[in-house]
Amino acid sequence: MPTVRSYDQLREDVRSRDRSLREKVVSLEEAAGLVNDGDGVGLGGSTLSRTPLAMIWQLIRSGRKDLKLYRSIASSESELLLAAGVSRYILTSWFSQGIIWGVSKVMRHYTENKLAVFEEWSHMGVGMRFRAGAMGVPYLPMRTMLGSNLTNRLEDIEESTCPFTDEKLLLVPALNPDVALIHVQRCDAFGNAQLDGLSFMDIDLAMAADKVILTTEQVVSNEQIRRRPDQTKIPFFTVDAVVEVPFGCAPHECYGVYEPFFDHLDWYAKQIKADPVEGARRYIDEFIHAPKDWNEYLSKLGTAEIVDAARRGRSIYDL
Amino acid sequence: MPTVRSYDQLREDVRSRDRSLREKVVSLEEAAGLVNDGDGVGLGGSTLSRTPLAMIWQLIRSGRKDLKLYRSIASSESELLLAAGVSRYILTSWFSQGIIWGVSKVMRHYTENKLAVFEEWSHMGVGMRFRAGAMGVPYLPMRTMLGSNLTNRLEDIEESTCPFTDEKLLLVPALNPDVALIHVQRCDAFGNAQLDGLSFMDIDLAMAADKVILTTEQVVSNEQIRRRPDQTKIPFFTVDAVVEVPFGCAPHECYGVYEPFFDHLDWYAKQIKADPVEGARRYIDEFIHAPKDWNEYLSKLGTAEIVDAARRGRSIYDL
Amino acid sequence: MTSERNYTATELLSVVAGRLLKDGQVVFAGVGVPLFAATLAQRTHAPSLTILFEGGTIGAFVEPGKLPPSTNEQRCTHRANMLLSATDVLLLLQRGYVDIGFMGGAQIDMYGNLNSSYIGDPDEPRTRLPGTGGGNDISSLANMIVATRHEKRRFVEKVDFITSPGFLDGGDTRRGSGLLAGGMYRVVTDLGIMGFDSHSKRMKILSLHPGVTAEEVQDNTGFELLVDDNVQVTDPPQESELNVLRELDPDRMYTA
Amino acid sequence: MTSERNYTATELLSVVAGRLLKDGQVVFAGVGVPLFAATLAQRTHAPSLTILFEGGTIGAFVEPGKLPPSTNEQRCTHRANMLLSATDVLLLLQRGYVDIGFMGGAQIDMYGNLNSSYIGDPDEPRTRLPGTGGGNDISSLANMIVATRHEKRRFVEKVDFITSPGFLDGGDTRRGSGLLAGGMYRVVTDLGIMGFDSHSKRMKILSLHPGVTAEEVQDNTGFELLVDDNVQVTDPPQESELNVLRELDPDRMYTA
Repeated sequence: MPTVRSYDQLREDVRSRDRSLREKVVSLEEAAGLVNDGDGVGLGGSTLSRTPLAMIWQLIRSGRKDLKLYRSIASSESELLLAAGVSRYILTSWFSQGIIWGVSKVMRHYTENKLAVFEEWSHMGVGMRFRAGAMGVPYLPMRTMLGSNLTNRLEDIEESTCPFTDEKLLLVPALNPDVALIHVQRCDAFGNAQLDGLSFMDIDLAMAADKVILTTEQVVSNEQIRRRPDQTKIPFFTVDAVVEVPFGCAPHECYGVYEPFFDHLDWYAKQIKADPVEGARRYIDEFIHAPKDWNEYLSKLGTAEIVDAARRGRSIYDL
Repeated sequence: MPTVRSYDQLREDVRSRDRSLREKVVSLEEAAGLVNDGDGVGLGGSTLSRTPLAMIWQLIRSGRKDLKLYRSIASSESELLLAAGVSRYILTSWFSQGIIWGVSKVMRHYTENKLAVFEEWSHMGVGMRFRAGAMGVPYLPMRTMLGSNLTNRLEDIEESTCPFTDEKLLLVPALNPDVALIHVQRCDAFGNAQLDGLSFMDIDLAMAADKVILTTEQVVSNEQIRRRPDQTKIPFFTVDAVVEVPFGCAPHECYGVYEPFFDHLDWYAKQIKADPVEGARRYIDEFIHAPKDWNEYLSKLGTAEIVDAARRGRSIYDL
Repeated sequence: MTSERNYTATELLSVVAGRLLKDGQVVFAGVGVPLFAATLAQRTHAPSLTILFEGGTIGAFVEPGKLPPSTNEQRCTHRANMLLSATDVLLLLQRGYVDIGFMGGAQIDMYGNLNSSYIGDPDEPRTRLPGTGGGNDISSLANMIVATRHEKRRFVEKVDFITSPGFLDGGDTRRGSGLLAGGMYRVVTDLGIMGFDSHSKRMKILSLHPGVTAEEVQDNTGFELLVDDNVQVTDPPQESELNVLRELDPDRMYTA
Repeated sequence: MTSERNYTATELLSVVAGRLLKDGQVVFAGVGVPLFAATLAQRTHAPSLTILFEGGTIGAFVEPGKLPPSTNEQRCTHRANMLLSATDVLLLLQRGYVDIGFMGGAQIDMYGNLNSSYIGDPDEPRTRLPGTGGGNDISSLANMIVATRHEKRRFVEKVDFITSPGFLDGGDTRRGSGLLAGGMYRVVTDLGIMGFDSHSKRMKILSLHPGVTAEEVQDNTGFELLVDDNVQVTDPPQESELNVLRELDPDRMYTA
C-alpha cells in the first residue's frame, strides 16, 4: 500500500462519511465496534496526558488485533496494547513509561525480541505528518531529521531541494489514521469538542483521521457549546462516536480535572520492572479483563487515589 | 530581491530581535516609529473585523510612504492607505468596501489608472503564505489556484509534482512581513495577547512577521494572562510594541466589544461614491489629520454611534 | 417570465438553490442568496445541513433580522458551533469536508469558469473587480452552485479572466490542471437551472422556471447552451418557502 | 573530584549549565537538570529568560515542590504565559524563536552527535532506547547544551546511531546535510565544560571543575578530546545557587 493515499481516494473516503449534524452518543462497547482489526489508530494526548485510556481499555477487552498505533509520545497505554496482543506496531517519537520510571521495559521486550516494531520519527515529524493529513496535502516540508540516522530507517520520506531557496528540505508524508481516539474535557452529543490546556496533536489528528471516537469527561448541551464557539477545537462533522466516561484517562491525567494517579503508576512500574511480560499480563487480567465495567475498574484504582488525583487536577485553576 | 528569504537570513533576523520578557507599552506615535517607509506591512483582521485602524490612522498622520500592504481581505482601511499616499501596493484576495457597499471605487481608481498595484492571490493562497512564514519553511504545497488565470500574473509560484502521489500541486512561497499590525481584545504589557472570536490569519501573521505591533482594547495584568494560558494566542516574544487604544478598530468592529459603525460607514461610502479621490482625501483630512488625538477622532464619530456599536458588539455574548 | 409572480428574483434564486441542497451536507455559503438558500434548506427539508462561512464560522444559525454584513463579522458567529481561523476553514475544503460551495461572478462561461477579477484585458482592465476572495479555493475544491441573474453580459462565450475555475476548456482539462475534486454542479438563475454535460462539460439547461422558454434562456446567454433531453419545469416557490425568507429579512434589505 | 564538596552531581550540572544561559534568551528545557538550570538562571542573573516545554508550554514558572513528571503534564503549565499544541511549539524552533535547547542521550561522540535510540546494531539492538522525542528537532534547530554524567561508555568514539545531530562528521558536514541553524554549543558534565572547535567541530575542554584534571576527563572519555589553550577552572556552585535548587526540589527527588 502506498504511504500516502491519492487525493481521489482521500476525497472519496470523506465523501462517504455521514457528516450531518446528528447525535452520536454510544457506549464504550459500541464505540469499540467502530475500530476494525488491522486499523491504523491515532491516540490522542501525550505521555501521561489526556490519554484515551477508557477506549484503549475497551479495545483490549474487545480483543482487537493488529492495530497500528500512532502517537506523539507513547507511555504505559502503549505498553498495555503491546502486552495484550492488540498491537505489534507503533509509530511514535518516544516510548517510555514516563521520565520518572525510565525506559519502557515492555517496549524493550517486544522490540528487542522482534515481536513488535517501534517506528521512530522525530516529534515534529509525527506532528507534520498529522498536520499534512489534516490539511489534505500529501506532504509537508520541514527542516529536521536531516543529517541524522532516523531517515535511514524510514522509507516514506523524501529529501528535496526547495525551488525558491535551493535549500535542502525533508518532505514527510501525510498520515491519515483509519481512526483517532481522543479524550476531551467536554463535548456535545454531536461531537463538538472543547479542550482545555495542552492540546498536543489532537486537533490535527481529528482532522486527519477517517473516523474519530471521542471519549469525554462530560457530555454537555449544544447550547453550552454555542455560547463560546471559539472554544470548540474539534468540529462535530469529523466525529463518529461520543462516549461519556468520567475519569476516562485514569490512571493518566485529564487537564484541570485530575492529575496522574502516581501511586498506582508507581505500583504498575514495579510490576513491570519485576517481569515486563508477566507483570503486564497480570495487570491486564486484573485491571482490564476482570472488572465488569469501567466504574468497577475505577473502584479498583481506589477512591483515595481518585480523590487525590482530582484534588491535584483542579488545583491548576487555583491562582 | 528574492521572494523568499534564505533560512540563514530568516534566522539571523529573528536572532537579532529582543525576545526577552520585558514591558513594551508605548504610544501610537512611538509605535508608528517602528514602521519604516518601504516596509511590507501585514494587516490583521479581515474586511470590517479587528482592523488595526488606530495604527493605520497613525501611519497616515505620520506620513509613511511606500508601504507594501498584505491582508487576507481588504476594505476601507486599505482605501485610506492608498488615498493617503501611504501605499501603492496591496497583496490581498479581495478588495471591496464591504459587500453591502460594493466594489472599492478607490481601489478601482488607483489600479485602473496604474497608480497602484493590487496583487491578487486566493484567500487560501494568502493564508498558506503567512503560514509558511510562520512555520519557518520556504513554501507550502496546496491544491487551489491551479488551472485558473491567477497564477499567470504571479511570478513567485511553482507548480510541482508530488514525489509521493505524482499529483500536481502548487507551491506558494513564505510571506514574512517586515511588520504586522494586529488589534486584540486584550494583552499584557509584555505582549501576550488573547483573541476572542474570529482569529482570521492573525496568529500566523504574528508568527511570520519580523516585528509585531499590537493595539489592544485593554492592557491587562500578566497575572490575568497566566490564569488561562490556553487563551493566549500570540506569544510575547513575537511582539515589539503594545498600544492601548480603546475602540481601536472604529469604525470597523472588534469581536464582542463593538460591531461596525454602520451609519458612519454608509456616510463614508456615499462620499467615496460621489468622488473616490476627493471624497477619500476630504475624509482623510477631516477624520485623520484634523483630530488632535485618537479620542478626538472618536468624538467625531459621535457618542451615539459609539454607544450603539458597543451595544451591538456586546450582544454576541447574550445567549 | 410570468408577470403575476409574487416573489422577487432574489427570492426565486434562493428557493431554487435551497432545494438543490441535501440533508446532512456541509455547505460553504456567502451572504445574500447562498445564505438564504442554505438557511431555507435547513428550515425545510435539510435540518441537519451545516453552513460554513469563509470568515471561520462553522454551523452558523442566522437570526431573523440580523443578517451579517459579510461572512467576516461577529454576527456570523452568533450561536455557531465552532470558530476557526480563515485559513483553517478553507483547509476544511481541501481536506474534503465540504460538499457544496456557492459562487458568484461578474462573468461565467459555457464551462462554468467565473470571473470576478477583471473586465476587459487584465493588463488594461476596463473594470478592476474585487477579486477572488475564497472563490478560487472553493471552486477548486467543492461542488459548486452558482446563483446569479441571467444576463447576456454575464453569460459570456469566454470569461476575460478565470478567477474561479469551472471546467476550464471542458472535457478533462480541469482534472489535467491538477484540480482533482469538485467542479461546477448547477447554475441557478432567474430563468432556469443549468447543469453541465458529463463529457463535454458544457452548460446545459436542466429546468426552466414557470413561463420561461429555452429560447428565452438562450437569448439571454452569450454562448450556445445545450438542452437536456428531459428538461423540467421548476416548481414555483411555495408560500411556506417565501415566508421563511421574509422572516429572515423582514426589511427586505437583501431579498428585494 | 573533590571529596569535601557539599553538592550532588545533578546540582553541579544544574548550576554550571544555568550559568551558560543569558538573560533574555528563549530556552527549550526538559525536566531534570535542564529545568533546574533554566529556573536557576531565571532566579539569579537572567530574570527575563523564557522557558519553553516540548509539551506546549511557553513561559513556565516552576513552583517549589511541584516539579512536573515530564514536560507534557498540566503541572508544566501552571502560571505559564501561553499554551500551544506540541507541533506548534516545535515550529517555534523552526521559525527561529528559540536560542538554546537542552539535550541528553545515552551516547555522545566527539562531534556532539547524540544517541537515544539504539545501543548496538540498530537492526539487532542490545538495547532499544526510548527514542528521539523532540530531541532530533531541537538539536537540528537550536544551539544545544548537553548536560550529562561524564562516563566512558557515554562519551564514545562513534555513536551507534545518530538520533540527534551534533556536527555529524565534523567540519561543514552538518551544514551540508541541510541543517543550516543551531548546533552543539556546550557539553556540561560532572568533570568540566566542553565546547567544540570552530573548524574541525571536535569536542574541546573549555573548563575543568574544581579539583579535576584534563587527564581525568580524558580518562573518562572514549575519544581524544581537544583542550582549549586557555582552559579555565569552573567556579564551584555558590550557596545561593544551591539554595535555589533545594527550594525547588525540597524532597530531592530529582537533584539527589
